[in-house]
Amino acid sequence: MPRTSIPIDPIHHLSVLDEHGKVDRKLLPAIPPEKLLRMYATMVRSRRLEESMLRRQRQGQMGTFAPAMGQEACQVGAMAALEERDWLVPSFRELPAALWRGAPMKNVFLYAMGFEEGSEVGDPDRDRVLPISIPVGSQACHAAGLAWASKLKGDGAVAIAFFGDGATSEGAVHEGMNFAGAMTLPAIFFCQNNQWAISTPRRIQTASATIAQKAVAYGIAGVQVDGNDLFAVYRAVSEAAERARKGEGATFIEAVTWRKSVHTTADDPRVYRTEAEEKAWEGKDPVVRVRRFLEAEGLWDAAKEEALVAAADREVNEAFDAAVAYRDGDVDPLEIFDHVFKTTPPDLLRQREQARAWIGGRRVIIGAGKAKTKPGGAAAVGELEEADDAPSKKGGAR
Amino acid sequence: MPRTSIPIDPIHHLSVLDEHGKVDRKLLPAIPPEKLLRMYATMVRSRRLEESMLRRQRQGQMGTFAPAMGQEACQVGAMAALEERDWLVPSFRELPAALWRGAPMKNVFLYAMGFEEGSEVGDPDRDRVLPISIPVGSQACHAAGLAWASKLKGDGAVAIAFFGDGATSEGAVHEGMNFAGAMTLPAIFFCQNNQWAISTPRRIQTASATIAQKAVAYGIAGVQVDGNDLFAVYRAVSEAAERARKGEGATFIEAVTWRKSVHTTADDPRVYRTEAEEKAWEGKDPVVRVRRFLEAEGLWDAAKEEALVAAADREVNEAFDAAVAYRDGDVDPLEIFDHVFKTTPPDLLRQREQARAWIGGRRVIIGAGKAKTKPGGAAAVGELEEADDAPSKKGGAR
Amino acid sequence: MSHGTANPAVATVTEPLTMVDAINLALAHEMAADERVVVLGEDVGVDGGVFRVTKGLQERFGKARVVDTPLAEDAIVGAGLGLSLGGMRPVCEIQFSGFLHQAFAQMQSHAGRMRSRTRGQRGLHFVVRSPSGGGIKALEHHSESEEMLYVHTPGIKVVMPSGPRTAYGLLRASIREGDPVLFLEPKGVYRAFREPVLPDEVLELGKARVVKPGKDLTLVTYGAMLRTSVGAVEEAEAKLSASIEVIDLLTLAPYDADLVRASVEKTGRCVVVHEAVKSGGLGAEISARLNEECFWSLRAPVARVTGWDIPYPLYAREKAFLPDAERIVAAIVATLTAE
Amino acid sequence: MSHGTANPAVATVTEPLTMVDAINLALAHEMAADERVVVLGEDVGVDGGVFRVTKGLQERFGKARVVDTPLAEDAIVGAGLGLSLGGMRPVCEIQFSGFLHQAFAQMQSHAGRMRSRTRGQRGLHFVVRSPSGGGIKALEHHSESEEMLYVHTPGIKVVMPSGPRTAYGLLRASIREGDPVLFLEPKGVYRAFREPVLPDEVLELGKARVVKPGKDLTLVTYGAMLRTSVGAVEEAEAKLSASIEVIDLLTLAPYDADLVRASVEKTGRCVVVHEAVKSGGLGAEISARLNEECFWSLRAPVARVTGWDIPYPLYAREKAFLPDAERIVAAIVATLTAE
Ligand SMILES: Cc1ncc(C[n+]2csc(CCOP(=O)(O)OP(=O)(O)O)c2C)c(N)n1
Ligand SMILES: Cc1ncc(C[n+]2csc(CCOP(=O)(O)OP(=O)(O)O)c2C)c(N)n1
Ligand SMILES: [Mg+2]
Ligand SMILES: [Mg+2]
Repeated sequence: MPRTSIPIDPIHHLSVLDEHGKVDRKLLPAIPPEKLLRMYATMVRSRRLEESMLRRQRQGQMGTFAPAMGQEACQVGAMAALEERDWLVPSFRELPAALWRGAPMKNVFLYAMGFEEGSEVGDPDRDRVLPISIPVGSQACHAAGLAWASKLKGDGAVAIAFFGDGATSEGAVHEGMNFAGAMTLPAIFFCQNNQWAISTPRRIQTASATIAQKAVAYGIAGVQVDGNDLFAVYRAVSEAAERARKGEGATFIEAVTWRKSVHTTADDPRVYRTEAEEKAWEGKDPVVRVRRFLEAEGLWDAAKEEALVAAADREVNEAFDAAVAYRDGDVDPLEIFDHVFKTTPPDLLRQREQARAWIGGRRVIIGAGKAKTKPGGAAAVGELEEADDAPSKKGGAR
Repeated sequence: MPRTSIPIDPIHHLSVLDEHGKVDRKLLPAIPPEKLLRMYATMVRSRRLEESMLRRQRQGQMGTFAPAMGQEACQVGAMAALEERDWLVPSFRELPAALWRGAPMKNVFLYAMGFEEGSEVGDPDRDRVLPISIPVGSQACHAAGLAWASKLKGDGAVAIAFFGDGATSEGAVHEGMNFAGAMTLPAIFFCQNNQWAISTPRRIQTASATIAQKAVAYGIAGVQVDGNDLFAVYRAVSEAAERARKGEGATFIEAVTWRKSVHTTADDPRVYRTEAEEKAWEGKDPVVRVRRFLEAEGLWDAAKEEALVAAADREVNEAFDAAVAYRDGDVDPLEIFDHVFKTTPPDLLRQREQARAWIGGRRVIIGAGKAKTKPGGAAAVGELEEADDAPSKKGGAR
Repeated sequence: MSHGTANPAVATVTEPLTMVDAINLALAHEMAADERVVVLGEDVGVDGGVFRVTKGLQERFGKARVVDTPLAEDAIVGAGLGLSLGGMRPVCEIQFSGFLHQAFAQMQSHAGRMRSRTRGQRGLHFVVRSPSGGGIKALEHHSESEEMLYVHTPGIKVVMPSGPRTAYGLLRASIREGDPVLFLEPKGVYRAFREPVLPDEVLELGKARVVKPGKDLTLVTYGAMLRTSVGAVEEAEAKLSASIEVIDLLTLAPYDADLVRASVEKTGRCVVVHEAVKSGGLGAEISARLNEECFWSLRAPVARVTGWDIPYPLYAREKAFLPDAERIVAAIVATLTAE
Repeated sequence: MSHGTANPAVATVTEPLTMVDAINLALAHEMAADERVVVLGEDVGVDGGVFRVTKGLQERFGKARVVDTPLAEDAIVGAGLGLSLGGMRPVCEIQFSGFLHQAFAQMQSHAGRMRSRTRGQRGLHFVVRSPSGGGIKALEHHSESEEMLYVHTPGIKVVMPSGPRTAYGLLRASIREGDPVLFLEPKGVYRAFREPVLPDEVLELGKARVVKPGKDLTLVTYGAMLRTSVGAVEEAEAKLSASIEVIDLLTLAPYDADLVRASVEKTGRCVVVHEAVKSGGLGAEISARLNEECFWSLRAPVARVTGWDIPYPLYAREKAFLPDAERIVAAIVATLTAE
């Protein structure tokens, strides 16, 4: 047997509901209509919230953020397939997932306005959600550890980590997935391959034909799904969770999707993306696809849509106003000293006193009392200017 | 096509000369006898040198080191398949590879005696060898960069990185291999899977059935070879180099082998390895296997063997004496200030003067003038004691 | 010991132990007391760690709680953080502190920030143990002193014992602390001497101790350099008939600036000794703080005896790098005689 | 500028440029002058970098020399080292200095050690550029000042310009240096003001400059804090009719200790200003060095105005973290009036 082939476990591709509304009934997961409608509502609420945030960011009412538009099916599909006890480990583009888990929109705005308050959850023991983690690739190891804790405690919980196509190039993602494989941990690594890492196309990240096949390196299950297909995602994650809970270990899921909007509000995709690409993806919007399905099933109509959108917009506006009221209220700028250690050491208390003396009566919270529509806020000198100084300066939503 | 399989490029296993001397003539690489004898001689020289080093380390004549015994076919096979212009990027167990590239044994001893002098090459431009790099996994990115430089310069050179099974768990190895894949670089990643990372067995490193299949993650060629089979290694590396030089990119090679001796002299494998395992591998010694082949081909006999061993031992002894003479000679302890920057900055010059004043006439070179056979040297309090305080304290060679 | 213990009524002491054994005992005691404590790292299980610090723990507490991991430091620390967030109390071993660089992003961007990022909602019971420092004829990267990388990282506590007893008491405290602790073990004295430990002694982090009182000069040090310094102080005192106060910091971040200041206000002179390179070392911070806080009490410049600002050499030349008694005595003499 | 230039006969100046454009120009000039210079990093190509520092370079010098890499910092730095060893002159961009942590092992264990490891045989032409510092309302991890991690790492030079002209001259020097250079760009002043640059000016690393002479106090700073400090100094001078010397360090490792000492020997008083957290910051080193080298000239404690010892907060509270003119003036006043 001098030159032989090594057998390799197959990597599957999964799709259930295509862009023309064609559905594979055999694979369609059995989701109660009530839950399905909540899933759809979450997708719409997220979309409306982000549209509002893009506007408000351009008006200088909040800082930069990374919109998830186009990736709602990935996140809502995945989270809906899991349980409350399961851990959500997000990156920085996981608004739909957070909303599914009950994050108040006020917190979303607070975070975007630069307040740690936005990362708070209701009950840190019950709300199994980690805060936004911006270092690309950092999520995999944290999820492996959470999954490991759950395995040690035997509580049946699964941990899901979200990250992007770009993140798969990071060593930390490799280490986390390999760890989870080697230790048979109940973890799900969910890669939203949205085709771009800022301006870097998927093709530049890796020579592997699919991202899903990276699972082969870790001896874990690997699946590629249509990430704009709510049901394919739901099914893949359900199956992964089942495997995990049965003690069969981790799964790596590549969800093929597309970042509809900017990388962050500081980015201008027109520099690096073609119109042809935008055209090609336009027809695949995951929200529209679910709506069509719901309508075909007789679960949805124009009036319901209108009511949903109106309610979402109301929720968004109320949340924004509440966040502004918080920001403009009696916020302690020196609270930053209070959450560094369990008990603040004497030296930090002294630094806090120095800071208090120096600030005196000055107002140092950034944005506080800011006119709601000051234009070009974030573009002023000394503020975040990742964007070009070209005409399309603020790289608005596309 | 709702649930389909993703096609994956095959990973091959290669073996040419088995442990019973059976050879696959179709795959046997055409190596001129002279070169083949030089390859065998390098394997034997390495083995004799390391045996001597193990003895001398236990006698306190030098510091710890990581023997390559059992892995000679991997390294000599790989290096012999490459050219002088190709870059060697070693880890810390690559003595046979270094000897193939002409490293003087004196330098090997100097390094083990704690002298940077041991890392020197004759001509840094011509001798395309990097120094020993101890941080596990650090080699892959360096090799990717060297391969990239060669691609930019168009000089047709290939870079080969050596690392172990344990190293494949490190993020840095992932990043380097993915980089090389994404950029189609002329690099060869050569993993000596010697079954152990110190006390950690291969099975704990990763759940993947083979290490070779990790190539699938990077879209590069992947091969598993019998690492105790000089010819299989030679062929795999030749093919990889050919691909690289043709501009077809990188290859990942898993050479399945076995660490015959200790991890380093501070280690005691009896703590974690079974006799059964030792028995199973004993018959597969790569040096013996080549000798048998050479004898069968009529290229070798007992007299030649005796002469080779005697010459090797002479070389070893002369090198050791030369290293001792160097150590006991007029070595400047403060030279450590001179190679930090291209030009030593004023501040470091001042520190050097302080150091000179403080050392005065004291002799501070460790080991200088040491009795050649002081026993148990490295086990004295305050010296390196990775080993147990159990009976087999110094974890000698097995 | 001048500092308090959690249980002042400590009665029993062990037979004299090496630091390696004292740490092993502290781990065993914490694991026995709290089943959330798990030990993870490269070779910590069957092998008991390359220095045998975790020897026997896997046999006693099982493979689920003493875990040989893949060779991946970012994952050891990162998964450790996940374990902690999931309610466990991980004690991660990094085989040598020079390989904690591979996990630096986890330490800096996550361990040190999780509490502030969540506005106090997610604190961490989280310890990373790692051997640190030189003097053992080791290979490259196995002798450096990297404490400042973490002292300069907000949100992390950095602890370094100087002997078996402090190692025991500080490790127990670190595991209970509820803040991320980097516990650096001065491997130069892993087996250098034995000392009984007090099996219920849990020392308070952030407190230094006066090892030896004195009036004329304050010597501040930590880790393996304590032993070297104490020897040097004896020599210097004999030579100069001076009385030198020796402070063992034990916690490096946040360090006990109050104790140091009080001592120097009394003595007016200070020498700081550490193995780490000089520029940006802890000696710089101590000197700057003394300058700020008791400038008018200083009767001589604060002297630093440290590693040089160069990479730690291979071992043949390590004596030229590391502070030793000769250098410390010279600095004491210069500081005592400065006018 | 008080410090020398490589070409003292510099005649032409450009029109006023922002720092972003000055860096871009320096890259273009070095790339044109030496085809071994290659630029690599995340989004440096088509996008021209997230701050547009490398804008237009790929168009001009081609895809082989301006390379969008995979998202992998360890590989960017590690492959950069390989490129350098292979005879190229890489300029690696790390998108934000907080993500250089992911490559910390490469910086500490390889960049800083390759020359000493090979006993001088393998020097490195090697530059890592990265935006650093705060004040731009950025996301978490995008505002920290991490220079000390590298200042404390032997074998690496650390450079931080304060404006367009120094950025231009120092980057050109860094690319030619032949030692590993971490070139930190104070993004708070990336576009804050414009200045002409001298297209042949190659500044010498290791040299600070006196931005403004003075007799009563020495203010030492670098990067974006220079601008804040100069404003504060004007205020303080007006208030106190004192004369303050302002030193811009430019190179942080090895820093120009001689210039600082000479100035403080003259003025007797010193304030150091930086954004980085206080404990173990460069202010500590400068204070300690002054203490060692000109203790008897000091007429007041060396004051530090720095970030606090806490994680950099999200942006709503960043003004509470960063030094500003008010704090600097307060420190100047206190130092001038200390008795
Ligand atoms: C370690 C690290 N490097 C760089 C960055 C800057 N950065 C933020 S997002 C991003 C691209 C991420 O791409 P991908 O993983 O595909 O996720 P996506 O943004 O598409 O959701 C980069 C480079 C970062 N946050 N962390
Ligand atoms: C980053 C890093 N972590 C840990 C170590 C300590 N260490 C040295 S060798 C080794 C095991 C390496 O195993 P493997 O990669 O299989 O190579 P082998 O020793 O078998 O040749 C370890 C853990 C190191 N040198 N570098
Ligand atoms: Mg992406
Ligand atoms: Mg191995």
